[in-house]
Amino acid sequence: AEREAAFQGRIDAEEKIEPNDWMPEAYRKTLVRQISQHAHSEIVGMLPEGNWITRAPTLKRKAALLAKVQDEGGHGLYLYSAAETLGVSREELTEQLLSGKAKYSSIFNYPTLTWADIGAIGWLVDGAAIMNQIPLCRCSFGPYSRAMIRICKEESFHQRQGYELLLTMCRSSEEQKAMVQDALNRWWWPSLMMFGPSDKDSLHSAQSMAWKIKRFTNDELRQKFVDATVPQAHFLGLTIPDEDLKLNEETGHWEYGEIDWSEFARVLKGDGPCNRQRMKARRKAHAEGGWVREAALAYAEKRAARRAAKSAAA
Amino acid sequence: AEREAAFQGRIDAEEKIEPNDWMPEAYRKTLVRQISQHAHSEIVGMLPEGNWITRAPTLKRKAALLAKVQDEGGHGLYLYSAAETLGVSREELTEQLLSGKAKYSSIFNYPTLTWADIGAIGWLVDGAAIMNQIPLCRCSFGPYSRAMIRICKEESFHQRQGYELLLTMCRSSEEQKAMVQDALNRWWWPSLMMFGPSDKDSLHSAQSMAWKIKRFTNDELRQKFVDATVPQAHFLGLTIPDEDLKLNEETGHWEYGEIDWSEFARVLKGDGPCNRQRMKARRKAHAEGGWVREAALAYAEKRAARRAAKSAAA
Amino acid sequence: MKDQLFAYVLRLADDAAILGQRLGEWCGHAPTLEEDIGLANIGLDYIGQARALYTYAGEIEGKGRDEDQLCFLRHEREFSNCLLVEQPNGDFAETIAREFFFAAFMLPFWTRLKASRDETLAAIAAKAEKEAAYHLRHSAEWVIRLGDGTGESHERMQDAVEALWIYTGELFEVDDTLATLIADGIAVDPEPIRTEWRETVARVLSEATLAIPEEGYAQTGGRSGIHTEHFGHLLSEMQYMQRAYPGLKW
Amino acid sequence: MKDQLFAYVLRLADDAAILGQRLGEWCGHAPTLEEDIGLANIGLDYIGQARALYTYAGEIEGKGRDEDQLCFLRHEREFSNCLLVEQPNGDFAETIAREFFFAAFMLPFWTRLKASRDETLAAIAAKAEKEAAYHLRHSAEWVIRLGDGTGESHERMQDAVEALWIYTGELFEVDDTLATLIADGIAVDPEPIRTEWRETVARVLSEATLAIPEEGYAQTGGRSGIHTEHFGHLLSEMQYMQRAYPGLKW
Repeated sequence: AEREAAFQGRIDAEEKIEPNDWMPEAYRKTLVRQISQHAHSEIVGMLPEGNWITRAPTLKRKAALLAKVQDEGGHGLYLYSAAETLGVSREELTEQLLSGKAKYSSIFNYPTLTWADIGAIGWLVDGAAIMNQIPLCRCSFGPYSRAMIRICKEESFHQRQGYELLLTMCRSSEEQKAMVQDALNRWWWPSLMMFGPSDKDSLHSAQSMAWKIKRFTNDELRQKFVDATVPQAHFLGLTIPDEDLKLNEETGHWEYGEIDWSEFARVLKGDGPCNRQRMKARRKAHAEGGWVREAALAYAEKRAARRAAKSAAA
Repeated sequence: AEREAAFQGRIDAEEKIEPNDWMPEAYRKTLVRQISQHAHSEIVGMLPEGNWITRAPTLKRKAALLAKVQDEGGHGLYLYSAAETLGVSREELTEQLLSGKAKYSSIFNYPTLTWADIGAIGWLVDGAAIMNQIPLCRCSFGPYSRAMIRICKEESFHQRQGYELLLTMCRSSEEQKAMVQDALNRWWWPSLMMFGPSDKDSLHSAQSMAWKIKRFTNDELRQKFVDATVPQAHFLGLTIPDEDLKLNEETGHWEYGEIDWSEFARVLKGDGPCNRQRMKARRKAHAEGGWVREAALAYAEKRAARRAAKSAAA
Repeated sequence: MKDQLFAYVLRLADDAAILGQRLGEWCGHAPTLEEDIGLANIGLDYIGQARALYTYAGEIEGKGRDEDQLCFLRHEREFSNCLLVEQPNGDFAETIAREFFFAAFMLPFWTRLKASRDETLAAIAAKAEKEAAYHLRHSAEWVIRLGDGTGESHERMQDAVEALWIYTGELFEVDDTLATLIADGIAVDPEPIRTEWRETVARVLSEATLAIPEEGYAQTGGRSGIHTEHFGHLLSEMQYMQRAYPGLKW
Repeated sequence: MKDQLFAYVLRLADDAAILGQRLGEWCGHAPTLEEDIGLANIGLDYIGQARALYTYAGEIEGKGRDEDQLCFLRHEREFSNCLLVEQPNGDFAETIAREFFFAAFMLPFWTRLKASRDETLAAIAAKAEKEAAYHLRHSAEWVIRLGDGTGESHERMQDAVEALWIYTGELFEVDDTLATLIADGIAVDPEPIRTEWRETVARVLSEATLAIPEEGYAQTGGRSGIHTEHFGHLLSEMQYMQRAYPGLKW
């Protein structure tokens, strides 16, 4: 209890907790869950966008998309590393993902149907992710906070890139603008759901706030996102698919309609449009790559043995 | 020797030899080799055309192509059945194909690169096949001769269909006509090679003629094909890719240039553009279908056992 | 009314065209020669149905679009086939499960559509009914053979049934377009087919010693052009020629 | 001369574009996260090379075609990439073998092209050389790891080497176009690279405990637009957007 108090004292003083520092087991568990979920989201998130790499309409866009998806893989790497400092291996975490035990962001269970979806993911999904992640750059756990600083920089580049892609389409032709509107119609509500359940239904929040793993509530972050995004949509000449959306002149906030939490629950439970396909793709890649990972391991062991034999002989 | 003479007598009298009739072992072997090679050609021949089923430019053409490829499968079936009357099972023959022991027509080792190739195969490849096959309708071995009658009817339909496809293209635009010319350029010489080596280099021929398995020499059939095809090419407004081609006014035959027999030998040996891909595709289909064939067998056995048990109980 | 009828005929046409396209992918690669021929046969039936239906849709629309323009020159979001038919061939068990679930619906569907007030649809239905009877028989026999075959085939068949189950509910979906046409005696109300479909499925799966999946969430979206990610790839291949060489005769 | 130079630059551009396309197919599906990133990295290098080369080709041609028109609006028979780069990804061993054979050629190729009398090509070569050095190191390490890894990986790597061997000879092909440009000091003569390529291949395969295939027939045709049947399918996917939505800005 004394240690706990000292720990909380450090947190309150905005000190960073490092892997070798003492920490409450619940703090560790919360972080492992959150960081690994975040890592899994990066990995699974490669799939919907990856779906368009072979069909990107220009070479420039193809390169940008490939680079973006590659960045996501990189984020996955940092985050798995951050989680490893807490004593869980990447293999364990991967196992949890593939067995369905661990979650990833539900947004990636929606399909990318047109090229505009690639822009919409950058603009809305990365936009929402950044809202979530900027406060995490000040997270109390050092490795996570440092990973987030790097990730946020890249995400914000992706977000601008996505928006620029949509802007180009909206200005090029009415047909493309309609594609963008269609993408917004499909991605808007799922993006709002990315912030998680409404505060009144949200678990874990109070403790995470105290630990400074979390610094804003779900609803606060969601409101920030809506306020930032609505004017951007209007600038593109698009309509947000929410009849109840209106600017509250007094608060300066955009008020939005009721979120369909039953859809959120359903997708989370596994019945989203692509949950099965995402897991199947990850499992397939893992299974088909098994012999490669085994070979790499076998080779590394052989080489180490050879070196040992050499130095023993020397 | 007496039986041999009697056998030859029946052949000379144009009687049909039936599976249960006595026949020389060499006759049986020659027929098994020829019929199975022909069957394999039908099966492998499904692949180059099958390559375009998913990309046919119209629904009508898609249906015609699918039907044609299906017909080829059907020809394979008749021919395997004809071979089975000579005491070799389809499994054995398939094994010979997949192990590379048995040959199939080398023409199917060329790739289909454009839609015009589909027409060219119908016109030239089926056209050449028919030249080979019409005399086989009078082959001395009954089951083969009857299979060929049925097959020839369908092939000649395919040939007309292929020609009509090319005619439509040639009349539709210069761009398409150029595609057709390109297809002719690539398929012409391989089609001529379909008749096999020049008479002076041809094995088996004399005996096969005596047995009335063969009724014309390779060169005779090739000449017939050239004579029939050149005017058809001209009608399409195409140029045969042979600078030496000219009509001999006296004989009425079209004289053609030297065939590149080294190419023929190379493709036969396995180094054609698609030999590896064809065998890989057949082996893959066979391997991946293994569990299906096993299941069908297991089910049939179970059902037979159940019936036997029932009738024993009754 | 014209708009609804156009949409309805287009749905049926898209179902047939897309399933025909999928079956065409098998050609030359099936587990047996007989099935190479059999799957091509079924594929041909679907392409034939698609042609008749697209042609009729084009007439209803009245803008001069023919079967090929409707099939090869519409974008992904305009296709209204159900999600079931666009699912990849997978292994032979998946192809069979897809065929079985679909045919078990389409046979009673066409039987009822023969009584449509729309004579063209009724005529198409009369022909398609016979074809669907064969499709159902063919696929049901395979479901039984594979389900009651070997351990491996049983497992694959069960997996296939479970993987595709989520797409079967869409067959019974009724939206406004459909409701209007049902009320008008033109379209078939799928609701009464549900019992028959369930019975067929239960009977065949049980003979195949397979477990019937529980009722669960029904994935939909196809009728309003929201497809699975497989669909765009199918389309890029299917439409390539008409896209790359626009406006030519073939 | 202009025609030959255009054809030459286009060949190099097509090689890079098509291999980049193939590597892009891996994204999200590689055996390890590191390789997902690594293959994407290499793919990005190729796409970058393709962009520079297509742009330059367009300038040489002088008809106003930009990189995207050259990549997305030419037909199959107009593409002049070598057959090696269009081969399907296959398993990881095949992807690695393809990369290795290609990079073992391209590294000495770019080194020599730096001395081209054509300054644009020389500049592109200087950048590409560094990239090729990494591609060769990356793929050679994997050839060794897989060849000298487990029994299964050894067998797969050997199979991959043998399957792709027939397409390596085309890298050294000299036709009239190339001969003219070599004589002019613009293009690289591939003949002298042959020894270096063979040495690299022999050294790496031998360290990988793999057998070096015998010299055999070299399949060619890519430079004159005669591709393998895989290519049309790659193209229908790669070009779909530009074909389906012509003339738009993206």
